Amino acid sequence: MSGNTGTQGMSLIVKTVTRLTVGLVFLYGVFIVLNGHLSPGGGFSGGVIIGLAFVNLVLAYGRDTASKIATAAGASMIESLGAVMFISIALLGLQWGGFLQNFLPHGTPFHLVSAGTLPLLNIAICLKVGAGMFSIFLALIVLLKFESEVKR
Amino acid sequence: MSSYMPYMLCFVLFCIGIFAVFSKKSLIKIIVGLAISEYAANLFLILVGYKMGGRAPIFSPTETISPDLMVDPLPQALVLTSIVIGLAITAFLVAIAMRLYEKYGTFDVTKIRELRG
Amino acid sequence: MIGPNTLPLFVAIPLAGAFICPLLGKRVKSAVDAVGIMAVLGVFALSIFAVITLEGRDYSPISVTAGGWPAPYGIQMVLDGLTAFMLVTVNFVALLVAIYSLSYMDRYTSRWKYFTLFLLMLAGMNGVLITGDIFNLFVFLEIASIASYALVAFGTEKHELEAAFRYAVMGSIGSLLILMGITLIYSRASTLNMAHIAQRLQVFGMGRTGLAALVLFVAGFGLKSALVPFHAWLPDAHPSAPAPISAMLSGVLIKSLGVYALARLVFNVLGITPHISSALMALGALSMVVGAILAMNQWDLKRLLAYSSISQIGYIVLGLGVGTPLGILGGLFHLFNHSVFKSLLFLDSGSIEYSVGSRDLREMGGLGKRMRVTSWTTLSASMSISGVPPFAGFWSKLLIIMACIQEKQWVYAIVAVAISIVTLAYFLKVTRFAFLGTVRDTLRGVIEVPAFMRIAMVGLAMVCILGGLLLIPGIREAFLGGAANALSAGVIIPGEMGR
Amino acid sequence: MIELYVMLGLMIAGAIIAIEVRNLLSAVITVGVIGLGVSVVFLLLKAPDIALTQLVVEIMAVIIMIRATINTGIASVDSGTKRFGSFLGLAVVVLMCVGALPVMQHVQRFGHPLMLVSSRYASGAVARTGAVNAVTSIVLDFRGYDTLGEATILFTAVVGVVTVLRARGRKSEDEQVPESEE
Repeated sequence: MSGNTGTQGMSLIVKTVTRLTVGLVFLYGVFIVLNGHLSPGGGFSGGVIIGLAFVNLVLAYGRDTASKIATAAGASMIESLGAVMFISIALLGLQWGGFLQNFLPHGTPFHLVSAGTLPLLNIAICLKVGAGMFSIFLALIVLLKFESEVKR
Repeated sequence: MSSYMPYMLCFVLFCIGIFAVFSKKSLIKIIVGLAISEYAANLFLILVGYKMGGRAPIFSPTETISPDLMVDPLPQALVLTSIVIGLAITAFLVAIAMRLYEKYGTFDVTKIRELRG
Repeated sequence: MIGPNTLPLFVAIPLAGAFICPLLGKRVKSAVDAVGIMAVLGVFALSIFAVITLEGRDYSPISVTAGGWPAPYGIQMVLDGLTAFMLVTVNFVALLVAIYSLSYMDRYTSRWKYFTLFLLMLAGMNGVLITGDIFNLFVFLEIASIASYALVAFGTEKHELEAAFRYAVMGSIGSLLILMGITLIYSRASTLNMAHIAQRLQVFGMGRTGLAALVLFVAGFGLKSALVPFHAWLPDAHPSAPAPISAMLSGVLIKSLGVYALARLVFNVLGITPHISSALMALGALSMVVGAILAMNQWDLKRLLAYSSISQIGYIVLGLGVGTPLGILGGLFHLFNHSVFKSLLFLDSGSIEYSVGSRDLREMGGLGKRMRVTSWTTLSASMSISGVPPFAGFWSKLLIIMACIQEKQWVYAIVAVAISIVTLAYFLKVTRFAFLGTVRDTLRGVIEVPAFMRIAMVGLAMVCILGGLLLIPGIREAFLGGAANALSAGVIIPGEMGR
Repeated sequence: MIELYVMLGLMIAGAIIAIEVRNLLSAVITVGVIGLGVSVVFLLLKAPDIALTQLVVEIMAVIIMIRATINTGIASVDSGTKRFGSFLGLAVVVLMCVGALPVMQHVQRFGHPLMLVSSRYASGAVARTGAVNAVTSIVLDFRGYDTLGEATILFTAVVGVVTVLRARGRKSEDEQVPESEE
């Protein structure tokens, strides 16, 4: 934040660097989530990385320009989508046994599509954690706008 | 001697965090103290699960690792959960600290209590 | 009716409600009320069925593991006598408080956030009650705590934010102590399932790690249930919360997160020893005395009720600390009674604040004629809490005092009787200043509270008056007896919980 | 494991600095450094999953904490210590250390965990859940119910933060009836 009301975001250098890197950060987050059951990482860390990609966007470009891409309503929608996805996979498990039964076939180890419902649960957790982080950050930013009105 | 030294150092970190929470006036310092003791509690959980000369609990396609060489995976699963709990608590406390600053104009707990009347 | 697979519904129904509320909340206002009430009603009906089913199979526990893995590897959910008893208490009070807040929360903005957090707190409490795994207990304890921190700060006024901050800091220190205790237990027993921990600690003995874990649990859960050395947060947090929330906090939250979890770990997992029971009795008596003394000279009605909560929690811990089946029965019965009449008293203070606008006893007077329902319900609750014979509170305090006498604990018995008289004194003060006396001119226009609030208050008052019937031999085995046996059965054997 | 002790020593020094430094912003940055130290120690203890999660979550925590300190107009300087508070804090810390010393010797020897239950997690992970990463198989399959609780905690924190940060808690007298939603 360059200390002023922060709507225009940071200096030009930061903006160009962000423009180049935010796609890579997002891609890295998606990689971590999808390979959660093969390599370290998983829904939690991948989700936070994706959340940080959006936070990076908001910090660099300021809240107004970034809100074309990522709005608070969109974030809470994705979060509810992640929650519903997790709960439905859990309740679907009731059909084949326990509450959170892993009912899909396990596939062959070391392959991307293996370990039954684990990748799907990873994706659900990623949506929830990433969108949750981002909406906490947006809620804190909104207060800044509110505060500047209070000061004037 | 070295059989419990890491536990003691981790416990000292926990005590520093708790001391800060009790003794500091500024809200931000209280949040900092709480974050430190959360890091120490998570670290203590992982220290309990470490096996000397063990391997990370992930199988690799190239070489076959025997499972009993692996470090204890259960505390790692628990710490994954308690790290995010720590973040949730920190985010909530920061939100309240900012609202208190906006209402009282200071981060100082003692001034806030006097103004409350 | 309650099969193993319906056990997760105790958590799934409030969670589903909590996830639906934000989706509906912005568009359809009345839908949020419907979802909230439906979810709490569903869980309350389920808990009634739980007691009936358990009574049918004479209290052998029903258990299920999430994910279908056998007990020590998956997380086990268990329904035994004590769990069913706590579920009925928690969900009954939650239902009536939800009905009360339908009209009380018109004074606050963003209603759907209130009902989302309310359902999340309920899901956390139900999760703590049915789990058989200590780390899972920590996770659901954290859900209920974070939701209650946010609800205390719901009105975003100056004093509420400051009280919520202190409550959140003290609460998370308690959670950290509990987490350290769980780590020590895991390093000793290397499993997280409560039944298997109990079995391993019997075989390997508690050792210093087990004792340290017990001390950490007493400190952590003591912080959550506001026992005296750790009570600093309660007198600020409860009065500044909205009335239905302080009713939930004082009524059920400090009991299910604090006293229930402590009793479950001390009696069923770590095993009660004379040292532990004398320590618990000392803590209970200390809380009783300090709570009552501090409550004497309070003029703010809700602060007086908050201090009296600390004192009554002392009764419960004293009852459980005695350790004999009679003491445990008295402690649990007082826990049920206290949930009912303390939440009723907080709802009454909310109604007075709703129509009179102030909580200070000196500014009230003569409300008896104006607010008929509120005054009668407050009277019945005050009589019940101070142990006046026909009311429920008398029987539970009597059981605790008899248990103390049986165990030759003369000091604690005398203290219990004395504190009961002090409680009667400061509740007479409340009735005299609030309801008797001449109506002040400023209070001419005072009217009774809306219908929903009256229904909730009358519902709780009925249980205050008829609570004594629970002790009749016919009904006692069904409800209280099952819970007391579950605790006094001592350390649980995996086989018995594993079915 | 000498590097473990070096890291722990540095983190304790960092913790003391974070507590005593005057400027709030540098206190928050020092906590960020300690978080990185914790992440490195997790790597040393063979927990890559947790190191990655700790690193990323700690960056988020530092961003949030910095957010609270920079926009306060006055130079955000620490406001000292409470006299009674530091006495109470010292008493609690001394009590805990006196209690902890005899206990820590009896905790399971460092580096030799009793892996009664989790030995089956490690060996059974591939066979039973198909996941190669034992930690993910525990988090999502063996103990998936915990992760459901975990996702709910984050959801509670989001609703809690949004509730605390809304502009007006109570409705003013005049607009009782219309539901003013912001």
